Amino acid sequence: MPIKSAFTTTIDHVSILDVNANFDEKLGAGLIPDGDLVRLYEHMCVCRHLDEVAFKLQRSGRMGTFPQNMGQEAASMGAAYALDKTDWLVPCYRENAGLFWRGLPMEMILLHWMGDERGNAIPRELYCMPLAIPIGTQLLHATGLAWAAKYRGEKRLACTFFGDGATSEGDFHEAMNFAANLDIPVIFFCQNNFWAISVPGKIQCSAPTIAQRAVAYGMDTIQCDGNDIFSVVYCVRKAAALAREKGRPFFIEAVTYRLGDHTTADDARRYRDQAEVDAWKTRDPILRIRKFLTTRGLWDDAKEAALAERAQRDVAAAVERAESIPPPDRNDFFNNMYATIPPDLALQRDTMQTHGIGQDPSQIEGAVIELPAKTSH
Amino acid sequence: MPIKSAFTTTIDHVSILDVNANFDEKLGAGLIPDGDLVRLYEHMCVCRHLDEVAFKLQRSGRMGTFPQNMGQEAASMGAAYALDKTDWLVPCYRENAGLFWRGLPMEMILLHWMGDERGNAIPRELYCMPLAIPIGTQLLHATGLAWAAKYRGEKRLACTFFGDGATSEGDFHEAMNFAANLDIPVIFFCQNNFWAISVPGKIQCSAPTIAQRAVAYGMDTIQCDGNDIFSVVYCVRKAAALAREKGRPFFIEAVTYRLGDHTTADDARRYRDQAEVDAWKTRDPILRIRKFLTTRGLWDDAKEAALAERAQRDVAAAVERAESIPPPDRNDFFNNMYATIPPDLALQRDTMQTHGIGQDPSQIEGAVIELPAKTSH
Amino acid sequence: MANLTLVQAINLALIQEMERDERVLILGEDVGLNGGVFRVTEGLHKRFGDKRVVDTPLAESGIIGTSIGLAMAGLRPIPEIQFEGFLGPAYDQICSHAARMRTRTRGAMTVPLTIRIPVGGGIHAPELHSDSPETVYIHQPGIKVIMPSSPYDAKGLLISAIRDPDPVMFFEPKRIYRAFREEVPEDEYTLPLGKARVVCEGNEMTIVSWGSSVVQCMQAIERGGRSIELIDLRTLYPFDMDAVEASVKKTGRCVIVHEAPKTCGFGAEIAARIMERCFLYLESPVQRVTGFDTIMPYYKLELDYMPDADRIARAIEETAAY
Amino acid sequence: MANLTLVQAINLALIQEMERDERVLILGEDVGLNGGVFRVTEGLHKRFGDKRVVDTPLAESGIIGTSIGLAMAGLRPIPEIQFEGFLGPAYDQICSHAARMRTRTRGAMTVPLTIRIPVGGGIHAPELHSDSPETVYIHQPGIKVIMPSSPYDAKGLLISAIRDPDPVMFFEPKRIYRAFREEVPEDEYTLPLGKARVVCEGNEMTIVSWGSSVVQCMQAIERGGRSIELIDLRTLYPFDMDAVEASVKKTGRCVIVHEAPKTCGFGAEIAARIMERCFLYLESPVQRVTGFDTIMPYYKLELDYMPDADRIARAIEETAAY
Ligand SMILES: Cc1ncc(C[n+]2csc(CCOP(=O)(O)OP(=O)(O)O)c2C)c(N)n1
Ligand SMILES: Cc1ncc(C[n+]2csc(CCOP(=O)(O)OP(=O)(O)O)c2C)c(N)n1
Ligand SMILES: [Mg+2]
Ligand SMILES: [Mg+2]
Repeated sequence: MPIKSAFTTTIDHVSILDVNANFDEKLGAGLIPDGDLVRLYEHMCVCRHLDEVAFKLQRSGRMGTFPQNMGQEAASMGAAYALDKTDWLVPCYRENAGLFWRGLPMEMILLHWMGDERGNAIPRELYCMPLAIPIGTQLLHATGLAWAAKYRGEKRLACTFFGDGATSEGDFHEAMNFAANLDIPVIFFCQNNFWAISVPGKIQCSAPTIAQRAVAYGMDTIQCDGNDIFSVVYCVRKAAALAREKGRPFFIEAVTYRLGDHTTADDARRYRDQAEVDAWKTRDPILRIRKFLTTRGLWDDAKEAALAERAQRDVAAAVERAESIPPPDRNDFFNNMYATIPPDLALQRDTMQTHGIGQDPSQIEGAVIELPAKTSH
Repeated sequence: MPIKSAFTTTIDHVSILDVNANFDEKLGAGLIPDGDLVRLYEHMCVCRHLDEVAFKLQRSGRMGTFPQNMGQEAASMGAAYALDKTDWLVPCYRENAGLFWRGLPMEMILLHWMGDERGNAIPRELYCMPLAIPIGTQLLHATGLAWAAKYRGEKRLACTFFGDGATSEGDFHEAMNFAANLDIPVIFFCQNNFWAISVPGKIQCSAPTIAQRAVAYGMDTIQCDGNDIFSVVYCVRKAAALAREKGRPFFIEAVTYRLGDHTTADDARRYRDQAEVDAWKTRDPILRIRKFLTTRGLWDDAKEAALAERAQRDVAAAVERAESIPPPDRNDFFNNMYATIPPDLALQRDTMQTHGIGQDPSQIEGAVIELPAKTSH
Repeated sequence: MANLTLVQAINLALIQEMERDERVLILGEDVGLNGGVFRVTEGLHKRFGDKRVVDTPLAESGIIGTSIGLAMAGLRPIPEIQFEGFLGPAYDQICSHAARMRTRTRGAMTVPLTIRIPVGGGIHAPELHSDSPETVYIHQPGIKVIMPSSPYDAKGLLISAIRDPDPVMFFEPKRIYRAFREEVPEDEYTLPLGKARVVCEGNEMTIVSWGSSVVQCMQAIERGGRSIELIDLRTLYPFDMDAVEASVKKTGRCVIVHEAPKTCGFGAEIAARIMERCFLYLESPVQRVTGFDTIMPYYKLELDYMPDADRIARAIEETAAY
Repeated sequence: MANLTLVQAINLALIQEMERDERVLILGEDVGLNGGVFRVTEGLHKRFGDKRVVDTPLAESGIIGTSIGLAMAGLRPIPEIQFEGFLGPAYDQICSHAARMRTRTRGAMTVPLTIRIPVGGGIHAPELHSDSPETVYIHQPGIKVIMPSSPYDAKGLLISAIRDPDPVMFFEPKRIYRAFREEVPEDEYTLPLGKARVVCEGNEMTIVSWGSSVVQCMQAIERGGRSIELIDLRTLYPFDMDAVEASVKKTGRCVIVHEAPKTCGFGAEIAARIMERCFLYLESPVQRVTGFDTIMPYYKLELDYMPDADRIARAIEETAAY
């Protein structure tokens, strides 16, 4: 047989609570208990409100660049919900919802974007890595963290989040390949929001799905409606089971959409149609879940009003905590370079000088030099 | 439909002249005219003989590390044969056969491994890039070369060669992804020889095929028997047609085997079974083609003897040319850094010094310093 | 003449070179419709179309690696790396290939490539958007490195870079992208690579700097009281040691200012060369006012990290008093 | 005591640390059954098994990136990069992550990682197998950099590196992997990072070097006639400037020797520091004997590129005559 088939595959797409809020009982029943669903909904709304507040903080000069999460809340929150509290979450920067569900204080995210490293000093017991700025790099860290768990015989896995753009980076490939070939229990969770700043998804991946990236590694893979928290939970549970039982990695493409600008430094009107955005607004994960809850009698306007008030209060309190932290100490950026500061670096810190004479004024003949104190800022 | 199929695919494997020298007339007839096949066979044998001679040169200290091509001759030669003379060949270091078919003088390969850059000064009209040492990096160059052809409206394509190990590098991924998404006519030709030095193929790719790497990019892909020159020619023709007509890239996994050590610096007995090697010896592409030619009455012992003699003569002449080239000029490695040498670098060249005083002896009081001349080597 | 910012001057240079030479094309992340995150390529996509202004996948090694191929085939690619902090993934293609192709092939293959990279701190950006990695590429033989500090220089140097037959890294100090305007000729012009600019003359002391630090040096000098010669190197490799030598032989004292960390920063090389060439003329050790040997802190503290007029003024006084 | 080569001393250090600490694991290309292409990990796979000696995919960014994850989780990975020329793809993970994680997280996450890398020329290897990129990593804050020049130092420094709570790059000069043997204690011992070794004492001139160049310096010194103090830095960051300062204040003259290219090589930093600290003691400019500002040529010419005893001896004489 001169031409035979060497390989065949097929990839599933999962949708449980669809765009019209139709619910598939077969897959969806019992997936998320009512009480949890309400709490998830509440968290999503708080996260959405933080986006609005952060936007204003940036515009009024109280914060630097901020990437809104708007429209993508179901994806990371569903994942965080479906995982154990001691599984590693290894985020990019559009997973606030999931991180908050895990327990990361909101002010840490604010601090990060206010240009303060203390926003990254995440308590170990949260098993969250800090936001990753260089795209795609964190996938390898997740792979290493999960490998360490396997090495120690723990059942812990790592779930790492990234965008469609990240799947173009070499590090994406290397992480997927390490995990697949060395049997490392990582969940690779792609938030395909169709844009990487202004670059459309087809420039990152012209294949019909991003899910098929995983075929390259012989890795299990699935595509789901990322704006449907039920689908997300379904897929992540499946992935986690495989990871925990077989030590195998899993790839999930969660199809979603970035409703806001890339960041506050971006103006998406330059490159995408309003019609596209409007279409996606009808698929907003928050609307969908609210409709579902309402239909089931689990939610009403009074609860919504109370939630809005609570969201305002909680976010305002977080902003207050982030803004009232004392300014960082200049010594901090010296003292955290190494476990023990090398003598030369300590000298730089103590003198705040790099020039040889400034570090050792005894070399100068005559009087000590008086200069206006460093301009404060 | 909560679970539907998002994607399905299947990958072909092609074999025309199989291990037992059975020939599939349907695919194979007319693929390679008899006269060409004889010439291809002769070239393969010469290339194999060069391997033996190079090995001895290395062992006797007349050459540095050398990677033998033994067992893989059909793959690169078949590709070079199926392409136009003005398509770019962008090799790794196990494609001597293909490069020689294109017309690269054998002594250039020898010079390269004798530690002489002049072995890389390939005449432009050969459309060959020099051997690439850092694994996987050349795939991007091939993509750029093919992109330039497209930019200019030329029908030229690029074919780049690499091993199974190379498919683990980030640059592999980025090159495949650029070519697929930006519609660049590159043929990615993987010589899967099952080993990357001592690391077995499953550590590089645990999926059933390497061909499925291309599924990640929505790229056309095929697997073939790389020890069967007919399969190789069949696949490369198919790929070239797609590239030239649609401007699309194509991936080919040529399944082959490295019969020798990784290089002369390696001892493969440390990590692989002799039984495996012996099994592959029976699939040697040279034996297979010889059997085929003999059956068809195109070859006989007399021709074989004449060829052996010619191979010896040709290779000996190439060695002679490589060894009789005058030693490189020390100035060469300065003069080729930039189109115009910067003054400071010219000073380094002219003085052969980096120390300030040595570059400007006028600074020294007293007599000129006399030292034994540089030890020659 | 037009009164332009640094961004506008670079934009103009790109337009003129693309008009002039069909072989010039631009590629990178968000360089197309969006005009680049700093709007340096604004309007180019509209003017020159998809073929010559290309949004690529998000992959820096890919951007540089394919650019090397484009360049070897005879085109003149101008890839953009969005921020200097994302040069990392492209390091290998730059240093193992772009820098080596000519010498590796003894001239048979060349890489006429101009990589544009916004560089440096001071704009309250997130992590890895404020670094100064130029030294790494100055140390790598085979590359030319440029960092202009003014619109006029930027235009002339960029045009020279694009026409240069070898790979050039063109660092654009983002802090001064729009900080001030300058008269820039509307016609195309080139400036020689490897020639410094004497920003102001003086005979008491020499200051050597480049990029946005030059502005900080000016501020320190303007505080007055001393006759100081400020040299803006502009090209960091090859660098104009003759200009530095001539000045230091005149002044006998020198301060070097840069944002990159001190240890193994380019300032060390300049200092070492001054010692080699001007040993008997030096009245005090060459001083370096630089970033510290730490990671550039997040933006709340970035101004504590960057050399500013205060620190430079102090070094001037100390050097004078030595 | 055992009489060991550099390779054997490193191999012994690895075995002892793996015996001592379950958290130590080795990963890289060909480190397993094959024992590494230089046989540095010979026997380790057999002794410690698949779990602790891991052959990885051929991907340097992957090797370092996953090692960072392993280290953050509390293990002590020792990745090997097969040759210094293949550090390129790992540059970003080293400089953007390993070096920054502690400060980025204000100490919440740390990266106790030791990267082993054969380095340097002189073994007639192919392209990109003979480079000296140490400066790039000395310039990068957040990493410690080591390059031993003897079996005894190698063992003690490697053990210290593995136990160090921060990322360390451990460069192994491949030219002297098997060039000579030295008495090395069989028991484990550590040597402090950041302390130089005075190889021989003298008062006429100081020579500062590291790695396999130290051997070339010894040969130059052995030609005799002068009282020379040779300092082997051993640790390149943090580096022992106190030792250099003390010596140069005594001798008044200094030559620095390294294989890496001159411009922005680590020699520049040492020279600049000497000027800062010993200005009034210097009787001649500090000289640098280094690789040229070119790509390391293919091996037919590599010995013309590398500083050898002849070039060093000449610099000594010139410096003395200044
Ligand atoms: C290595 C690297 N290159 C470039 C950037 C600049 N950049 C920041 S976000 C972004 C787009 C990311 O797109 P995607 O991965 O789809 O995530 P999304 O923002 O859509 O969530 C780019 C190019 C970066 N941060 N890191
Ligand atoms: C970037 C890089 N890493 C490591 C090496 C060292 N090395 C040389 S060949 C090789 C194995 C290559 O395997 P493969 O790609 O399968 O090609 P093959 O040798 O089998 O033809 C390795 C690891 C290298 N040359 N480049
Ligand atoms: Mg996206
Ligand atoms: Mg192979």
